[in-house]
Amino acid sequence: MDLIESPDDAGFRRQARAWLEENVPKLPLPSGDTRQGFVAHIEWERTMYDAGWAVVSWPPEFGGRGATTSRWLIFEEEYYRVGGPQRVTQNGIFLLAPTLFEFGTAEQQQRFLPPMGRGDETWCQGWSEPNAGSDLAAIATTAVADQDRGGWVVNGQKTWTTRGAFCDWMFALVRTDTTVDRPHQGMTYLLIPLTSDGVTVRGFERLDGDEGFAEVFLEDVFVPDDQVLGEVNRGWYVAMATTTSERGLTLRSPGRFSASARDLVVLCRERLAEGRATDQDRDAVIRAWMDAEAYRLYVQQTATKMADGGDIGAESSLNKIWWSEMDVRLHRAALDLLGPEAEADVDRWMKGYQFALAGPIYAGTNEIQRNVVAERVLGLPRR
Amino acid sequence: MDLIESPDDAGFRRQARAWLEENVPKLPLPSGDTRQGFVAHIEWERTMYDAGWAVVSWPPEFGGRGATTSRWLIFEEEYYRVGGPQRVTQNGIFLLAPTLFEFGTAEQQQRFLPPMGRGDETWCQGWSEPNAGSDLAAIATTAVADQDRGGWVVNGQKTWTTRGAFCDWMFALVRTDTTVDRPHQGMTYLLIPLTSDGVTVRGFERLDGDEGFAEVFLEDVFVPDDQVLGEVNRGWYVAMATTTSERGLTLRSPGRFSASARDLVVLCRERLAEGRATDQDRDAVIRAWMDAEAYRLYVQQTATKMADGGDIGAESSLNKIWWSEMDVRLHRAALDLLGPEAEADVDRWMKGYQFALAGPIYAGTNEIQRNVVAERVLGLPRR
Amino acid sequence: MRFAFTDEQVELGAAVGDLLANRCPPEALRAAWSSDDGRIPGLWSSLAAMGLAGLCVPEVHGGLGMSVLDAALPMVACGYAGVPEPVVPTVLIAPGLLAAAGRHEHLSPIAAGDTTVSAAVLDDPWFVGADAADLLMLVGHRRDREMARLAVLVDRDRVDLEPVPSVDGARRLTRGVAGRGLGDWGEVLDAPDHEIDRALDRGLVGMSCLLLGLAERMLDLTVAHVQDRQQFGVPIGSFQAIKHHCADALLALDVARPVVWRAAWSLSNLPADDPAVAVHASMAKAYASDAAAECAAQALQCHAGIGYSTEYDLHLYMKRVWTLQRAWGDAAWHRRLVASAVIEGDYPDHPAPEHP
Amino acid sequence: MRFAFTDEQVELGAAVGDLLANRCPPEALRAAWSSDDGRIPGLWSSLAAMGLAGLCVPEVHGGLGMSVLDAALPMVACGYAGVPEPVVPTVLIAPGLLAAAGRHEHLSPIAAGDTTVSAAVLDDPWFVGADAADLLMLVGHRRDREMARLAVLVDRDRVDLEPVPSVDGARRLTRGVAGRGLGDWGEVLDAPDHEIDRALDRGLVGMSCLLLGLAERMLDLTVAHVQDRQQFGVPIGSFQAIKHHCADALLALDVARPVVWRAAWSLSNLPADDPAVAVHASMAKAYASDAAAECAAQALQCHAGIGYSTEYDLHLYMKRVWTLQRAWGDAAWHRRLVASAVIEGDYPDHPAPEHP
Repeated sequence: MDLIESPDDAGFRRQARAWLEENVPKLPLPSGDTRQGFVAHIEWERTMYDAGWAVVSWPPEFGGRGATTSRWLIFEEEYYRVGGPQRVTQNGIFLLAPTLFEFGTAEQQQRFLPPMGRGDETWCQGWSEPNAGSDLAAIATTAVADQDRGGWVVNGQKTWTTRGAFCDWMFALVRTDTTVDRPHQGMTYLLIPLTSDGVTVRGFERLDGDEGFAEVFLEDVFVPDDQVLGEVNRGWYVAMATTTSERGLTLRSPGRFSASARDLVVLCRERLAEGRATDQDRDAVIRAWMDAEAYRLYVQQTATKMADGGDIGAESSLNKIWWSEMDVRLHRAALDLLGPEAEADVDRWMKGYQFALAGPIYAGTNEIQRNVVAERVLGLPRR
Repeated sequence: MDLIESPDDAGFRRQARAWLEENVPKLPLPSGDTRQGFVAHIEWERTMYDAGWAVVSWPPEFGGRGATTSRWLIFEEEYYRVGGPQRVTQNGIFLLAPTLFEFGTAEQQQRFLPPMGRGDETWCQGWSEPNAGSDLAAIATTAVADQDRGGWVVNGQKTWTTRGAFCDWMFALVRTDTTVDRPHQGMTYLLIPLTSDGVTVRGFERLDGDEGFAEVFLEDVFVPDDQVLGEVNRGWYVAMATTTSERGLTLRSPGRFSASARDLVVLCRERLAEGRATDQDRDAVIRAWMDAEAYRLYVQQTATKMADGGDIGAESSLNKIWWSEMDVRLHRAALDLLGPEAEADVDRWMKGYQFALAGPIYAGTNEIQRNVVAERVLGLPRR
Repeated sequence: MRFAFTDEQVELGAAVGDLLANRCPPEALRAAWSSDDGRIPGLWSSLAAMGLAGLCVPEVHGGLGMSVLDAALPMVACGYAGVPEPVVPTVLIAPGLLAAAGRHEHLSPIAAGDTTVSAAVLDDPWFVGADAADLLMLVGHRRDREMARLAVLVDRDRVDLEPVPSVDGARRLTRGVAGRGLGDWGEVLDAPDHEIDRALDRGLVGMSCLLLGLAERMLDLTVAHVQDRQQFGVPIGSFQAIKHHCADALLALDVARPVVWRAAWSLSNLPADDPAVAVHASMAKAYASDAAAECAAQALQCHAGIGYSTEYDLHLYMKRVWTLQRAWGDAAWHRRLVASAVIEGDYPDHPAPEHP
Repeated sequence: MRFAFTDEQVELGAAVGDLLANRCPPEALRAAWSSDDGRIPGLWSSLAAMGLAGLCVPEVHGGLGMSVLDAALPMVACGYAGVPEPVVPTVLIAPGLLAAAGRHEHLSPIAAGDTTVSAAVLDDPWFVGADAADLLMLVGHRRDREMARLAVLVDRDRVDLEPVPSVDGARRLTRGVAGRGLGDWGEVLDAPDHEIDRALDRGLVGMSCLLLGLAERMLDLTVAHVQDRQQFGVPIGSFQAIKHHCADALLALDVARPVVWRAAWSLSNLPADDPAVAVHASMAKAYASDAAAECAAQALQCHAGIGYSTEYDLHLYMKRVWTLQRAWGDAAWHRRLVASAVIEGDYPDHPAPEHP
């Protein structure tokens, strides 16, 4: 065990810090979940990509720095420490990209990764459907082979598609074989341009009022064969790789929570100085700070395990339960500190609270995650 | 709504208070869950019965005062206010007696109620079996008709029988028809003397080390017909009346918790005076006090509903969840106040904590109760 | 001892509920979010016409002369509908306080529905709906009940009101900026401390009723949703985790109700200077805040993605809860008040005939 | 950066675990409850023979000269087995402190297993197993870390030790009654403040490891039970409520582990006067206490009636948790220490290369 950063890692941290402190926009950008803010955020992504900081964990040939998980965690810490903007490219670079690296052809990687990293092509995730939320295997959007044209014809509807109204592409799970015995079989992972004929996108509001969600209607949309990721009818298994990243490390690195916890401590100090925080507030604040710190340590342990060739697997569900519920507690502590003023803090803590409330829901509700932990980690019977 | 006691009720309270203050043993009796303590408690029950205070809600002809639920609640408040001893006759007078009043023949009532009230005959509940805990319908103890002798021959085993090693009689649920379609059918409610041939009782320790539990082995035990309570094969429905009392009011009246909460406040005051309680301790204490007070109000509302001819029904499950989990929180607050000294407070708060921990388990685990609330109060599908 | 509402009280609550089901459905509430004043056109007159505005105004001034207890179920109905009107200040806080201060001239207009009141109460940093209100009041003091009480009839000419956003689009907040002392804001009402205390307590109980109603609404939405929504081939309400979430929400709500009713009863029946009343009111606000927060949390989690959009109705009620649960003292704040009375003060530590 | 134990560390923990599985099974622990001294005959010599007693004693004094980090997994194994021996004072607290005070003469006997230590630490109102121990120490101060530190080698002739009951039958408590000042109890050790602080922190980390082991044991018992126990025709572990209870227990345990490892690492690798070490140790005790309490609560509820008897093994471990979770500062107490460092103090508020 060695918890002090190696000189090389420390150098990487300093380098990242220097660049970020220099380049991160001084004023907060408008919300990336609005049309206007999305554009501003994409510009920031380009700046990062061109300087080699957008996708540090990718190989250099695709614009990254080949950073290990440990280094990526360092970058994330530094990024959120200086208040770096929300990553609107996140679903592409953190969810699709790992799958492309694992299952994509060399041509697909060349075609899709650089513009994704640079924000020139933006991606949303097309998994959930009106009747397939927790029960993802109930996906009903179909793709039928069109051998004449060498591709697939897609029909159906996706929903809760984050930033779908602003994105160029969607990676989607669709049903290509309806005759299978088990619902997880017979699905295929497709890369679909949202500019295709037959695609209609309707943005709708999330809880905080931003147009951060979309419904995507697909009517006879043609998708060529070279936009199938992985094997036909094996889409579920291809997608699971992404799911593990999503629940596990890449969606919510500790750096984000460390930064929020620090902001909470600052808020608490202000309120204490004004005599407006109680011992109970103070305890809620330090709990949140400690929880963020515990999560950081937990993830470092996971990073070592992965570096040793281990696999996160079902433990990613524990990870997801922890960060999502911690984030709710952290923001609730802030609102309680603000007391009656919380309702008006709409751009900071109240917005953050609403965002945090999504955590126990998306990427598989925490009820499902607890089932997964009990069944796959502890071995309890599935019934 | 009228929350002030009527002059008559206030008079009843004063009368009860006067008698209790005069008669409640000044020194605590040894635990009623030990053989020696049980005897001491029975003596106390006799004293109460002879003065007409043991079973205030029973009709005068059986030694009671015909008290309404409201008055019974007043008596309970006064009883615990002066630190009245644990009621070791409880399973008889509060669980069996209501069933006897509802389903018993006049002969059975005459035969069983007075000695039960006076503690001359003590009763334990014979429901749970090694393989029938939460799943009470899995009861496997059988009773086979013996028409020659005019009764039933019982074989099987009961367990977790509270104070079974000290009691004279057991009221038990046994299977009299094994051919039924639904497991709730075909059971019969029997009154079994533990002195019968073929009965073996083995006491065993509860969590706190007292011999408060027993296993009761039944081998060809003969029970005459006049010791069947209610209809043969309808025992489940007879028993349910008792269950509702148990979960509902009679097992845990608010007075007990009001008294514990008051003791907790006293402990908190002591610790505050010594500078050994924090604001968080104080909050846990006042929460417990308020929760006990909320329970008192909740039960008063129920008492009015019952006085109006209403039925508690499945709401008794809400009641049971509340008092049982409140009692755990209340005792945990005390242990936290005591800090490192908690472990040594074995006769008071640590004993109380261990007793409280049984609350979410017995009379139907709280997991089962929450199912009942969801399904029968809110109407969610049973699946 | 009788712990139940009368048939008349239940009927009055139901009548208000029926009116609001028609006049304040989710669509109307949505419209209020984007209207100028955050209110529903004509709704206040309708409520006044059925007597709500003057419920606690003496009959001699055109009101119904009813008690806080009579007002409890109508207030719950207002909470259930998410009414975006100044019900608590107008119906519960102002009439008694104005009467105690001898300012009877406002009572008839209140009863008639012509005058509505916005009140900044206790630690409120702002007024809600000040622009649309006819009277502005400051009642209480900030953060510390031990300080001198104060009630002020605000003079708009002496205050600058700056708009402040709220997470609840129907709450139009304005922060007042004026001189240093509270008295600088307008006319200090001449009322005894205990009358101001009871006005605050009526406010707390009214707020608690709104919270109960909101909690009930969210629970109803949730129970309907989990019975309807199918996943894995069954209604999600058949999963034990969902059942237990719903049971926990109901438990919190059911326990809070009698605590709130008791406070309403005490305000209506105990002497105005009985210190127990404040304890009962604080308990009401503590339990109602916690119950509504619990129902909001379970409701959102049970609705999952479907509830996480403004296109679904849940957010209208949930966001109201987020505001009210922390207004006029959150649960922890009110528990501290109760603790002062019970642990350090002389609140009776055991039920007695003379003390409900 | 590498956050994992070495193979050697894992093996040492497993070796201690194997020995204890044989020598300290539940039956042996039960026997200890009714034995004279609450200990298991011969167990300490066996542990000493495999090196546990002298794990942190320098090699020159016959020990293994290992670090707190090396001791972590063996301590977890001791917790898992519910070992009723004075492991934490003897293995982790005393050797470093005695060495810092120049009292090397005790080190060889400790390493040899001939001397065991009972220590009253921080807010301990008593000694555990004083009669069976060879050395008695007082370390720390009561309730307030800011007061001067003090370590005392207790002179039995100057102290009356009165027995006190414990809910855990293997813990033999004795309350010491002596003169007014701590110094009256015996010989004050001459060690710098930060050495006493680190001795306390080693104690906290050792205690945290015991709690992790106990938590693990209870969770293992529970998982086995819910897979085995049938109700309603299925294993109760197939019910979602039981699954979620078990998942919550595992979550608490899994999150606590790296927090404890980090503290053990800091004690082994950071300078003895680095103030971060105390923060890490307090975090360890806070998370380990909460995790063990959570596992105890879920374990009992999942076992229901079966666990609610001393005939079943669960209580042996659960009662130990009830004692240790509140000894040497409970979770809330340690959170306050962390808060003082982070909110009011100068603990770095963001990870940096130089600070783990």
